[in-house]
Amino acid sequence: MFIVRPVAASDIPALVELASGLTQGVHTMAKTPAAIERAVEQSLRSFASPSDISGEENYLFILENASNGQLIGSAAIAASAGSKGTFFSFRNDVIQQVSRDLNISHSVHALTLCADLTSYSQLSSFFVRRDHHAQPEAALLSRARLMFAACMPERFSDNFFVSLAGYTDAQGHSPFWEALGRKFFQMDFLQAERLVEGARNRTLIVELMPHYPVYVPLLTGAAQAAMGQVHAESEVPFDLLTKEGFAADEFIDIFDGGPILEANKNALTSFAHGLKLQVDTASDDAHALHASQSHTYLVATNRAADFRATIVQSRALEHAQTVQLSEKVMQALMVADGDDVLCVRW
Amino acid sequence: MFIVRPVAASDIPALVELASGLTQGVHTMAKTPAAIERAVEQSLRSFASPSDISGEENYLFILENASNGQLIGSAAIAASAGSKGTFFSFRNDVIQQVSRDLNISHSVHALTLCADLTSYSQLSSFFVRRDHHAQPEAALLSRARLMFAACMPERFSDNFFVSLAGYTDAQGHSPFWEALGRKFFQMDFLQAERLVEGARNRTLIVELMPHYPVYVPLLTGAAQAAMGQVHAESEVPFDLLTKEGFAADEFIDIFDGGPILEANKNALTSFAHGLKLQVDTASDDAHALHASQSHTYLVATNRAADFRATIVQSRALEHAQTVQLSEKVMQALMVADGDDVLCVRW
Amino acid sequence: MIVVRAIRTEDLDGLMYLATQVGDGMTTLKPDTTMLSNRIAVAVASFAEQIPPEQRDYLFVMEDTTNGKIAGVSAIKSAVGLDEPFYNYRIGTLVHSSKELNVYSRMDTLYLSNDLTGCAELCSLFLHPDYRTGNNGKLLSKSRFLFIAQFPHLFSEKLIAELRGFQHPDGSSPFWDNLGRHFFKMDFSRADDLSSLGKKSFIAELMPRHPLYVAYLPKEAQDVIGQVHVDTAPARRLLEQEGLYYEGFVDIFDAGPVLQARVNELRSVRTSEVVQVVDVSAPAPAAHAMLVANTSIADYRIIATDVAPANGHIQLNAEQQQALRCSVSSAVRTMSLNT
Amino acid sequence: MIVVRAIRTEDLDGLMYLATQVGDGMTTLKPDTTMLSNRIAVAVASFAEQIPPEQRDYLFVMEDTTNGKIAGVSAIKSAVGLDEPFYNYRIGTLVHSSKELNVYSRMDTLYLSNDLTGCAELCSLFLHPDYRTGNNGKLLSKSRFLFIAQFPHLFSEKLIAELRGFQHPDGSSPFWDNLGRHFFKMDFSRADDLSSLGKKSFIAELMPRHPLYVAYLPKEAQDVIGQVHVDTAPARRLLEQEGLYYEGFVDIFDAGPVLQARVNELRSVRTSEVVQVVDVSAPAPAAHAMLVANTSIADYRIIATDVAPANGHIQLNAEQQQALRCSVSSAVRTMSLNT
Repeated sequence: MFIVRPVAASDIPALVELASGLTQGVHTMAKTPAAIERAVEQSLRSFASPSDISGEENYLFILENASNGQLIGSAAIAASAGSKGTFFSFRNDVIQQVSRDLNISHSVHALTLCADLTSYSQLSSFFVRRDHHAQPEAALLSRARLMFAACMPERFSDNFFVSLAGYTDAQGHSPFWEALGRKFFQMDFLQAERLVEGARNRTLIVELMPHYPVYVPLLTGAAQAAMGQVHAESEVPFDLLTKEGFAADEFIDIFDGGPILEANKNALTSFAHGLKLQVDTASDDAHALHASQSHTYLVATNRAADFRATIVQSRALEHAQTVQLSEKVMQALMVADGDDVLCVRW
Repeated sequence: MFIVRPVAASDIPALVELASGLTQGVHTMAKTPAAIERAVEQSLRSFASPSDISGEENYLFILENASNGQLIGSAAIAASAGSKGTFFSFRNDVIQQVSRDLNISHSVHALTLCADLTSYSQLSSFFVRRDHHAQPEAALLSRARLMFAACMPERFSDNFFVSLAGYTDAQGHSPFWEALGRKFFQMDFLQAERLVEGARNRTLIVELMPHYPVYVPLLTGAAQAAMGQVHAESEVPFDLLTKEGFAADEFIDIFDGGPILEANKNALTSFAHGLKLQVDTASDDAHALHASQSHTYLVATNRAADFRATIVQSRALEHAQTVQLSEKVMQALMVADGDDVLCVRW
Repeated sequence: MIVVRAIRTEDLDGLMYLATQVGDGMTTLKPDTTMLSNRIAVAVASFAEQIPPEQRDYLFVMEDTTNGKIAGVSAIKSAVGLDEPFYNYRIGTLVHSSKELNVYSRMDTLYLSNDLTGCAELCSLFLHPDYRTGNNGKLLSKSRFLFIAQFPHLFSEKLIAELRGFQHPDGSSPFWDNLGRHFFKMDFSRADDLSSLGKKSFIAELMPRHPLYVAYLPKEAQDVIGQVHVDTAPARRLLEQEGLYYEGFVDIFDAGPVLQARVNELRSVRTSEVVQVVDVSAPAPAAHAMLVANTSIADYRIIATDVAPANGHIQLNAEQQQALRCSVSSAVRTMSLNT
Repeated sequence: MIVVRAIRTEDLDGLMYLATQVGDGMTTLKPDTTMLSNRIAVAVASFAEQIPPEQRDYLFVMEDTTNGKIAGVSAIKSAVGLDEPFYNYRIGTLVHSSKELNVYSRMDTLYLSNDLTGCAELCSLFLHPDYRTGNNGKLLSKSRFLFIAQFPHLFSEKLIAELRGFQHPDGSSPFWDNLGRHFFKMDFSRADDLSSLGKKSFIAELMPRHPLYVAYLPKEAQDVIGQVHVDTAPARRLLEQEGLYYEGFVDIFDAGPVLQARVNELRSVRTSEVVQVVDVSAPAPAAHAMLVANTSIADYRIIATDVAPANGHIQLNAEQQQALRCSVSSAVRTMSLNT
């Protein structure tokens, strides 16, 4: 059984080990032991914070194999991308060029440094060990954050986004960075990412990045091709999030040009199709569900402290008042008969 | 009984008479006899055009009192706002200003000349005689255009907008124009409106209007106050359109700063809650509908040529397959038993 | 004798013949009788001071008095950009610096501007190949500077000259190919043709309006900003001798430099002198090449000759006095031909 | 005798006393011992040519040799904007025209720019009230121009001076009140204070970055663009005499003008001369007020005196030679004090 739960201080060694295997510049999760410690401490404070404040919180979740305690992955969600500054991205604008006398009218794309996403809630730090890619537990990890948000909407914005790593070559070079960021930062992509620790909400960005629209036709072909391209290692979260209801279109990352997926909460499955049900201890025959009647559901507890989520098989719940859970699952989720849970079909 | 139908050449004298009473600069409908003739001719061509082309068409509808043939009002919808150029508006952008060292971070609003609405379908030319304001027939006229679009979506964009007249004082002065347009056009608001004939899709706009964002704090207080303010005479269509699902937020008019309402078709009642039903001749007892069971519906024919729409009383149609119409209504709509009609509750 | 003088109505045929010899690339001197006679009419009215100063177009012709031939032409337009917008890119500087990262980037930027609106412009210089000898080229070009020195009140504060930008031998422009072409999808020669047809401002409407960092352009395009066409290098040096300099304005098509000067900084304004004509009496001890012009606007005339003004006087022979329509004790303005 | 000379380490006390007399409004001369001794150290290294030219800060003091008092100070900073961005608004022109409507609008625009990055700057001029007599003020200010004329290779192409902009008697600035304040919500004196604390570039970060049409501003703000504070008008005239001029750059706070000049256009560079010192032998026939400076960078010294160089020689008495640390047959550079 796989469980998603808030990170604990005791997870730090396992997270450090996990981070040691990460590709530079691709993942948004903390990589140095010090950064990991800070992230864990912030998450502990966030889960413990009163429910009516939305701001600095950044919640870090762990995917764990409950049978052996192994840490399989991590994922985070921040209440507000701009809690420590202004979140910058490039907005893909269209500028209309018109000349009546030459009878020419056409559109030019231009990238504008903008702060439009500052107040959005931000998903980040998604990582799952390779042998669990494309498994239900990867979906559980990605979605558990949103189920948490769906249970506690007062802690989050109505809009969500996630910035996924953009295209880099085998040497870690980003063609988008070469055409843009390098000219202002005067350093390599990976060096810049290390220096800013992956952040997009720091003042140095407005100090260094261009304030005027960047005309896309003036970028190199390689940079244009990289715009909105997701890094191979981020295809798993890209697919999961797209299925969830996120869409990439208007914004891209200012460093590597990677896609920024965004959605209003009403477009997200966890919000729009989540079912709030009461727990009911499963009778024996519930276990004998015929395969054709059995569906995979993600179940999450309706509480911030000791939040838990897992995967269960159940009959269709669309018109149900309760969800039948086995004792084992109830123990894992730390719920009792009559407790509220949120169920979303996988 | 009130009927909405496509304009006919024979309506020109009545339209000229109607236009003579219009307040300058407030209504988007054609005002000179020549302009009215052109608009009617264009509408005739549009209704007669093949159904699979969306572009130059501009459909002009007439609200008529069927009992005496009096012309009560008019309203239009264009397939594409930019069919004759690029449709310009001001987009209300937010620019984030950040200084870490001064610990200041705030947003500044700026108006950017943009062509974002060019491919949208545009509602315009709404006018109803004063004694019919706030009556169901005003709603019929406004909505009939959208019901027409809902019946023939292939002729329209997925997005719609309408630009409503902004605030002007009793002398026809626009404080927004005084602070902006006048500086570039060097003439009065009404003179400019006359010269461009209310158009927002002409090259002279890009020739004269500012190409850089206009910082809102630099506008006069009166101009800022006028931004997004609807002219008193446009409150009727404003209310009707807001109820329909249109929202004003992102765009304003480049001349008078009036609100531009926009919506995706899925947000509009005529699209989202329109019922396609078959006509059934009403039996006598249908007329004896008890008031509590009687609802007001707008009914439109599902055809471009000889399009008709009117108001009927009916029992709730939400789960019906057919709509019962009296013979009189059927004659007015020129439909027979079994014909498709679109019904939308008022 | 070679004299440069204010154009007259009867010079149309001579100017027309000259225009047929120009070839491509000079937008203001096309062999079009209507266009040229209109231009002469404006020029005649300009020298006659019958039109407002900012509308004037002073056209000078070089005449070979031995045969009456028109050997060359040059012009000063009083003010550019008053009929339709006059566009340039201006090179500016933006500094991006972050103390935190210890990064300091000083970036050149291109601003689409009409900053030179209202400046006087040197233009339409052409000398017939048969007369490209001696000091004729210098006389023809520099005649305009002495004119300005004589009538400085007629000119706005600034004087400019647009110079043809760098091109490859095949006629392509690295600047255009890497900037303009992205916004027009036409090649340089086509854009240049449209420009010749007076459509330059229409093209400018399509150029990107937001400031551009030069660093966005490939190196080959950056390298030619402010560089002249190889054939134009001598003209550039000549204008620079007279006090014009490059201050970061370039052509929007080919990035050729616009040279500029404030009128009161021109060498002619600073160093030319008014002296009195005397008959030739003795060989001048230190004669050197000088420009000598009369002080009439309506019949402005100028020659180049070896002479040495001294004590406020200048020795001119009868032929020279005749060429300048002046006589003993007339005032003339002089300046050394070379710096 | 009054002499202006390169500052020395032992001038700290004198400079400190002077700084206490300055009052508000001069950001570069605060009575702060650490700051001043740091600045003197840089200046001493500058005159000793021990640091790269672009890092130099030449500080001149006026000494009353009769009592050793430091009576005034002036400076030339070699290059601005290399440590942190140096911001100005540049006035540009944009033309909007429509043939169809027969409308032609020529609009002034404000561009936030760092265009003056790297220019040398005249700054930190202060003369003690007790010494505001005779030619002292001119000597103190103009000493810098003769220094530049002597060592032009040390200066970048352009020289600038920022002048205080227009203020109402109550200290408010119509330009700030109608522009900057909208973006900061602080009044001018507070912004000015922050600027004094070296926070000007941080404030600039908050100014609107997109080009602004001047026409957006109310008339009272438009009217003061490029206008100096009433107390600064004499300083402006003095700089203009030396060849500086207003070319459309203004301060981002109060729109005070930045005067500028290309170094080789300065009056001092154009007209100053090097002559040989001789002892006083006969009364000079047409003596007039002149600046006389030695040619040493390490111990640069300059005086103002009535004198008349002739035939490449200048008569200086023993006291003057001593003041300039020169002797008979030394070369000195001279320029008339007034134009």
